[in-house]
Amino acid sequence: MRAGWSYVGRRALFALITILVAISLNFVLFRLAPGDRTSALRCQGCTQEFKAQVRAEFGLDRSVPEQYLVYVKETATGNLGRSFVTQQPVLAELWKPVRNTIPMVLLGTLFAISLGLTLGVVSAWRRGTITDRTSVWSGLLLYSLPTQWLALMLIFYAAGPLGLPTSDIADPYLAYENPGWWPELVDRLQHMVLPAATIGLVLFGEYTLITRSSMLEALGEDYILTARAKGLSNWQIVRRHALRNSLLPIVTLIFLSLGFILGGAILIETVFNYPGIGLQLYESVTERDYPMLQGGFLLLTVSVILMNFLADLLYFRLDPRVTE
Amino acid sequence: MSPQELAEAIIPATADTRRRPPVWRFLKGHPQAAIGAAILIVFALIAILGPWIAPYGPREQVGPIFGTPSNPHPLGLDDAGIDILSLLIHGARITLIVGFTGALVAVLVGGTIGIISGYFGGRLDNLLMRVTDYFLVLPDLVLLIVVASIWGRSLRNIIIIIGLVYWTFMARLIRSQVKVVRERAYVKRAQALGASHLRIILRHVLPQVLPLILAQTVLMVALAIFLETAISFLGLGDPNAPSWGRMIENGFDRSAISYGAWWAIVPPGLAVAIVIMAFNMLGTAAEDALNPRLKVSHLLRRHFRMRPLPDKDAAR
Amino acid sequence: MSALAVEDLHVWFDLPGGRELHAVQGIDLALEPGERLGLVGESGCGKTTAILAMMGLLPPSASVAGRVLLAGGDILAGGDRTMRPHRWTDIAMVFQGAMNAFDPVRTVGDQIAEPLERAGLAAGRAARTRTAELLELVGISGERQDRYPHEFSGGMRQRAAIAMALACEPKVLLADEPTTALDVMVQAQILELLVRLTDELGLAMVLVTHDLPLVSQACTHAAVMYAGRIAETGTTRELHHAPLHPYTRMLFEATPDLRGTDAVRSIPGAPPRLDEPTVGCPFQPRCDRAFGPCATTRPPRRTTEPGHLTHCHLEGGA
Amino acid sequence: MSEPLLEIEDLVVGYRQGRKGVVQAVDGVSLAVAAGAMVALVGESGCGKTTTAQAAMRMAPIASGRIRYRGADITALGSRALRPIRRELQLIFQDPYESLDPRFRVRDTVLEPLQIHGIADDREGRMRRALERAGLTPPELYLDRYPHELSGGQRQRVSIAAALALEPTMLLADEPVSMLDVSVRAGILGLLDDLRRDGLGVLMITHDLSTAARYADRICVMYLGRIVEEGPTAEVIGDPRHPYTQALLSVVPRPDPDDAGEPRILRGETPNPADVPTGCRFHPRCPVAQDRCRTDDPVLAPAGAAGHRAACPYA
Amino acid sequence: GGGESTTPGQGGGDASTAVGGETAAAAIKPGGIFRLGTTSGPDSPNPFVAFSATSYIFFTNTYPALVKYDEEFQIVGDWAESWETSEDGKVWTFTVKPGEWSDGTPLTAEDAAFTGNLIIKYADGPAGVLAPYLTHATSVEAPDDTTVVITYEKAVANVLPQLQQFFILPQHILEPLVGDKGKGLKKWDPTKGGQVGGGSFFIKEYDDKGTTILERNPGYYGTAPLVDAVGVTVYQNSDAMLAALDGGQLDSVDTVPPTLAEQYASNPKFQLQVGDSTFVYDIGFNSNPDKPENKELLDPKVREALAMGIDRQKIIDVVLNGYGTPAATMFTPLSGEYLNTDIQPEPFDIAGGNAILDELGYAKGADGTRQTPDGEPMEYEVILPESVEGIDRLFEIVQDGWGQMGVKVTANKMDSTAAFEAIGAPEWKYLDFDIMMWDWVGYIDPDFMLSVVTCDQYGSWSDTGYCNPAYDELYLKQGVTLDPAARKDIVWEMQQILYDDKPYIQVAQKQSIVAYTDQWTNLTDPFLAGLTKIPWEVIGQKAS
Ligand SMILES: Nc1ncnc2c1ncn2[C@@H]1O[C@H](COP(=O)(O)OP(=O)(O)OP(=O)(O)O)[C@@H](O)[C@H]1O
Ligand SMILES: Nc1ncnc2c1ncn2[C@@H]1O[C@H](COP(=O)(O)OP(=O)(O)OP(=O)(O)O)[C@@H](O)[C@H]1O
Ligand SMILES: [Mg+2]
Ligand SMILES: [Mg+2]
Repeated sequence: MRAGWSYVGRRALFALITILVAISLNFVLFRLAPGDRTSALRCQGCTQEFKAQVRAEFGLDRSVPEQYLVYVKETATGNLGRSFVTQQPVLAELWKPVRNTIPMVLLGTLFAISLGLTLGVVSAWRRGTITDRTSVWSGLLLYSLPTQWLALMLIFYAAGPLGLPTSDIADPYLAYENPGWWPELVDRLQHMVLPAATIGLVLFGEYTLITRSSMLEALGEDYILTARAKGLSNWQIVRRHALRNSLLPIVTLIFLSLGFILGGAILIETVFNYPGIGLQLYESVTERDYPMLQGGFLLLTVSVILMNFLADLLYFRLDPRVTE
Repeated sequence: MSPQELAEAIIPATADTRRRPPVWRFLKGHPQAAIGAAILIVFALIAILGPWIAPYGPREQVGPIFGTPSNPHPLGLDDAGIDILSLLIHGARITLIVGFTGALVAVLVGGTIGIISGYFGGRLDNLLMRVTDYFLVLPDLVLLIVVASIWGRSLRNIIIIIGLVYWTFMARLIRSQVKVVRERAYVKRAQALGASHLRIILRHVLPQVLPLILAQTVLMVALAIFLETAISFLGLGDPNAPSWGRMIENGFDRSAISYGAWWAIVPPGLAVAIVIMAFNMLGTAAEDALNPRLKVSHLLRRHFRMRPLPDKDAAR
Repeated sequence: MSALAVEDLHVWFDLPGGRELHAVQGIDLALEPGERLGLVGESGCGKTTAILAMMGLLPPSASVAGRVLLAGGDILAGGDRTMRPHRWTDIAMVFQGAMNAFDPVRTVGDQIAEPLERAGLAAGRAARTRTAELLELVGISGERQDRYPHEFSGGMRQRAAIAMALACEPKVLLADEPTTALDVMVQAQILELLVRLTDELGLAMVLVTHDLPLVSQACTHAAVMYAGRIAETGTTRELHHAPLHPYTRMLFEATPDLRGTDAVRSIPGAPPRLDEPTVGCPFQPRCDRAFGPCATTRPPRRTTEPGHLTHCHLEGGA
Repeated sequence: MSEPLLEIEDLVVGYRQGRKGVVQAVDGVSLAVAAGAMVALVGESGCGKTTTAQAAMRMAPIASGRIRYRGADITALGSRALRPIRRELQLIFQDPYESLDPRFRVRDTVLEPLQIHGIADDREGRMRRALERAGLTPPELYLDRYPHELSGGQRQRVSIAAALALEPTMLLADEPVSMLDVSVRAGILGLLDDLRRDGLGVLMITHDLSTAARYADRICVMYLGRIVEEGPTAEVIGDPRHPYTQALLSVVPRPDPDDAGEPRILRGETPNPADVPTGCRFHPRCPVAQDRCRTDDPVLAPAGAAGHRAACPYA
Repeated sequence: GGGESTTPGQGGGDASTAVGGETAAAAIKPGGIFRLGTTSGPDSPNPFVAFSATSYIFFTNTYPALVKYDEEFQIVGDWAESWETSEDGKVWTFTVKPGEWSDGTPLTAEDAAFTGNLIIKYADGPAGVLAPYLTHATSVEAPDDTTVVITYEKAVANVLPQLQQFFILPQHILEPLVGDKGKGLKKWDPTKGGQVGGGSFFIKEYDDKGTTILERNPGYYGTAPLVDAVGVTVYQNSDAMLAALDGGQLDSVDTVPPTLAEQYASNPKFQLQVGDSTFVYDIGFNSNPDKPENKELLDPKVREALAMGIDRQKIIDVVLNGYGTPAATMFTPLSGEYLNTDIQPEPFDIAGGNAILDELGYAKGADGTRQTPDGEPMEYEVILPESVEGIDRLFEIVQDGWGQMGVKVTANKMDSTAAFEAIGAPEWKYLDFDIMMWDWVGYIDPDFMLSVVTCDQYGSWSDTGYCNPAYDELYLKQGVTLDPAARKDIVWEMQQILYDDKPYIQVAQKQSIVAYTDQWTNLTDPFLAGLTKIPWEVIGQKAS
């Protein structure tokens, strides 16, 4: 298992290096942004002197390398600066929306994974049958729907009949009435259903298609033929051999997409008025809130990198061949 | 026999189809791709002929705000009283142009980098892949919003952004393919003959990866259109170009939902979905066709059939 | 009674465009317990297809006619359903590329024990013990059963594949080119192993290969296939010393011998296409002794000695 | 024997493998091929045969040693200076299915070397002559075919024709027939034999001793990056000195079932060049190994008849 | 800048007319929570940081102010019971009512003095946002607990309108946080650990993306609100908000999109109020005479011609669905007598505009685009800020009209920050841009809007680069003219100057449309304007 740990170590190191690179490139990216960075101070009535003072306060009057050093040091200690808009620490300001987004995204992804994987497997197994064709077409269709449009359609045609709320994360006044945790949880979940369903449906299409083709690849392998020769039943073959092998590429995909969904939730959050990280970043862009943006970028890239790392770890668990 | 071998073993026996152009053969063998191609041709025609076949202009107010679908306006009117059907027809052009050129940028950039990286390998490869990694971990939609709002929103910028977001996928994919092709004996043979890198790339490597690049381009166009609608929806689209994405945005922004004006949102979304789906149908079919590993399945519900023995005399 | 007999086996594959490929065109084979039969022939002549048909493992695009008799009973007639209970317990197989015959994500032992559990022969600890025994039998330490396939070398994997095939003590073993892609030395090891095992266990074995000398050394009997048909069957001795079919003779002539001095000659031309019907003898265009009827009449089946038969118009040997 | 065309001297080739360092795929190989001669290089898989040939073509990283062509040292030539050499030195690959570009017609494949070397005059004629020499007559029948429309033997002939188009003087054939059916092997080997009779030097790599015995003048037996025995064919086959050669010969299957012999099957796996044993590299599998074999690394020394050498003190 | 929806004190409805539903007065049931939806969220609970109208609504309801507007937009006392002015108009003395902060601490004049002096001290720094409300003030003193004395350096015309947004902050909370050079002010989070309010409410829970709940302040100096609490929920889009209103999760929404107004008007479950606002769409021209290119646009005649190419009625019909009025100056009827009613919008007259341009010598080229005498085509880029609702449609209509006159414009859409930057570029010298479209949301008092076009607003509020010393002189004069009638004349004159020079072409006033459910009553107009104080003492749920 020594080889294994060195693998994990190497992946961890790699993740770490990528994070460092991301930190640096984030700095560069935002330094490339044109315009007066203090314009985001939303202080159009302020005097130039005051703007200069603020620039000094944010360290913007120093040389770029100096700024970089300060930035790296601060980032390392978890200080991502203060939002230009609210003047509050970025990390805290980011955490609020992230906290809202994560459960919604998880719910949607879980839905997509469980359904997409099942359908993909069944579809590959029953290749060429009606079941297969139906799921391929529905997968293709869902995969092709513009996210925001699907969300709008859900509002149009599903929210009403199902009696589901179409915006926000919770009934704003429920907490005020203090009804206890159960109704609050139910309420939260109800608010999560539509956005999560949108994510779920979009991903579901993708997952179905990918699971299917990955499964088909596995089913074409010689060991499947061997397993058949050994007299195993189809179900045994799928369960014991095909599934695990076809899961390998899917795992990476799922983990990678988790990170992206977090950022990609913007569209869904916009439609459903869901105060999550996507919406927050979008707002920060229009407000030119560079500290927030830089922090948000870092958060997202780091989460993608970490997800990647997790995928590597899982891969390591699932695939004995991975040792170097 | 491995699936590849099997596939190859079968080809010579069926080689008489070889004279027909491969595209035609491919479409014939894959109804999914054929349907996709047919849809795309229809939309391409619409895009080309748009100004002539649209009943009204893209700016022409022909009735009340959110006029309901009726005889002269089968898809109703939008938030400025403009005929939705006409808008759809006019928008096809922009949407398709953005899709194609965006994908083209991605393919050109990603393809070049992928080929260079995969073919030469070594340090250059390492360096290029690290850069790709960074772009790969950047959440694309967020990157795009930042760039769009910083650079300003014009069609050209949107196209560049799409290229910027998607070139990494392309680069990765092509690179891995080129790495495989590079090890092929016929490439080695050309090297042994003293052929220049350029010649090898152009004559041997590129033609080999081209079908895959094409299949990916098709899928990339779908992604690009997808992204265009997303950008537009977030209000970052080019205000001078009436794309389908902007139609959805307009409807959404101007409260078509609350108005109950489904016709302002459903048709453009459907149009996008159909076009994307057509591209996806074509692209995934091509991708599958190019993947020999999908040709064989050892586990199927159906099994071989029994049939009576052939008539011995007839066989003689 | 033969351990395994094949009677008039035909296999067709559907080709795109509604055409058909007649891969196996009526072969007969019979195999006594303990007998090793070499199945030789050029690439694409239908060897693999034939033994896949015996295992009932053909893809859905295939259709089959004929009988596969296992200890006298036809196991082919009912398709996959009647086949499955016999697989591995009565008739087992070593695949062409043993490299890929193992699932990369499960331990070797696991995969050897799998059919044991399926057939209810052993489970849990008993299965592990049996797996260890089997591995020892093919010369691999039993402790290695917890290893993954990629941790085995090519030769070891091939031996493990043989161990796997023996798991349920089958009566018939089908080995599809078990040594191609292996080194000469490893090939010798594997052959020796197979010979020993068939002798010890009284197994009947079909050994598919295109290497004639291999068959000469490892098998008692041989069947030479050409274009989906049997050209000649007999003991290896008969085939070498008194071939009845020119194809057999020419194959031997094309094979260089380490110490031999005879000229080595290739067989001109190429095998016929199997997706078109053949008229007459399929070997006729390449045959150096073709004459009148060869081009028009399908050669009859002829027997000189018991068990030595051929499909050839020539009488009195090639 | 005439002047050697190709000489390989003390060749060492190392491949970088992961972080662990360098694998010495070839570790001190010397051999020479003269015009009109065929030298066979035999050995187990992974022993470095291909690497040797590729190094001779300057396609593998040479760590040390010399490659001489017609007496000129080409070990360090730049790619421009190598071009004329590459015209004369041609490589034929093992796998005829892989070594032809599936998108090239036969014509293009055979013309390509001429284009690369900028030979403009009489291209058409050269191409036809090459095809005819490779036994593809009449050439018209093949010119416009794609590889998938050819049989395996024909494909291999096309790649030989492509090699002949430049009218080389030396052929390196890396297992040219191992992927082919027995029925066509003899044809290809016969072709190579004819070519060398025409004055070409041929270095043939094979793992089939019967083939080597039948066609080569000299046989070099390689084991784990080294040549362990070398000599005229009749000598090596008839009087093998190295225990490895002896074992190898003993396991060659014979077509005659009655001519079985006593196979001396070596135990153990194919050796791994990443893990070379100390002393004689063959000792862990050697049936006659003594204590000193564990420590002393034997060198090729004359054994038996003239020109026959073996790297074993007990030879 | 380019002041838009985020300007302090967004104009709300007034003089509104209730449309539809029944208006009969009913018995009121006290208590309960009033739930309001808005599409523009607060940006900060900290008055030293905040700009957004919603934040200002919170401040008016949670911080004491000396005076307020009543329903007729007349200034009346709020915390101040009475006040008097010194002869020279420089010293204002207010007598304030006793009250308590929501944490029980007494609210005294000391708090006012502390807040006032803090703002004055840091006016050029962290308190810059609040400084306009004490312009020209030199000190605020508290001779005793109920007396606030504000001293100005000169007589100021609009002291009271400014003071209605001078929010008094809790000294006992803020004083320890001020820090060196006032650095602590901007970092202050008043809601951390619970906000301390001194108005009718205090912020119980604050969520700038969700719901903020204001709870009744028991120590309020005025008449206690009838409701227990007020909730304000932020929505990213009006559809979500209206769905909540329809679904009964809200009692009221602050803006109904014009496209939907009719639906609510005809629904008996809702009350709809439509009224004038201070929101005016405008088209701004770069008026900096130094701009290097496209100088023809500096010519007021050209601008006049362009103004004639604007189909204001179509804009009102399409963009506002009829809920707007044509505008010709920066003021709306909300500004009362200060609106110069002599100025009328230019007629929509393509031919007339063409005639002017022809006359000026800008002949049409081959492609129909006019050219300047130098041969430059009249093609311009128009800066469009993204956040302005309906701006795309507005632009399209203007583009069509101008297109017919041979003037070609393309949109360059940006987020508002970028747009404002682009207008000032480079470095607030106003050299690059040609035309922009935006809106202004002013106050009832004309001072601020008039100031926007003065010379010293370069780099600050100016979004046209307009600078006219004569105008500036008038501006200073109106600021110290205490006689309303005299001041009105000056303001009218200033509007005429702007109309003649046309740094802006005002297009239309966007009316405010407010909806609430029929369950509520006494939501007398204008109950939502950040400009005025909401009469919570009468607003309540119908008893039945
Ligand atoms: N699934 C299939 N569909 C169509 N044709 C097939 C299929 N499998 C095999 N064939 C064809 O059937 C014929 C016999 O193939 P088979 O694999 O049995 O030959 P083989 O004798 O085993 O050859 P090799 O020595 O190369 O393994 C070949 O012509 C092959 O192309
Ligand atoms: N490009 C390469 N990079 C790293 N190692 C290599 C490379 N090519 C060959 N090797 C290693 O060098 C050793 C010798 O390889 P080579 O291909 O020369 O053997 P060979 O004798 O030709 O074997 P075979 O009979 O299998 O063709 C092998 O262990 C192989 O793994
Ligand atoms: Mg086979
Ligand atoms: Mg080799």
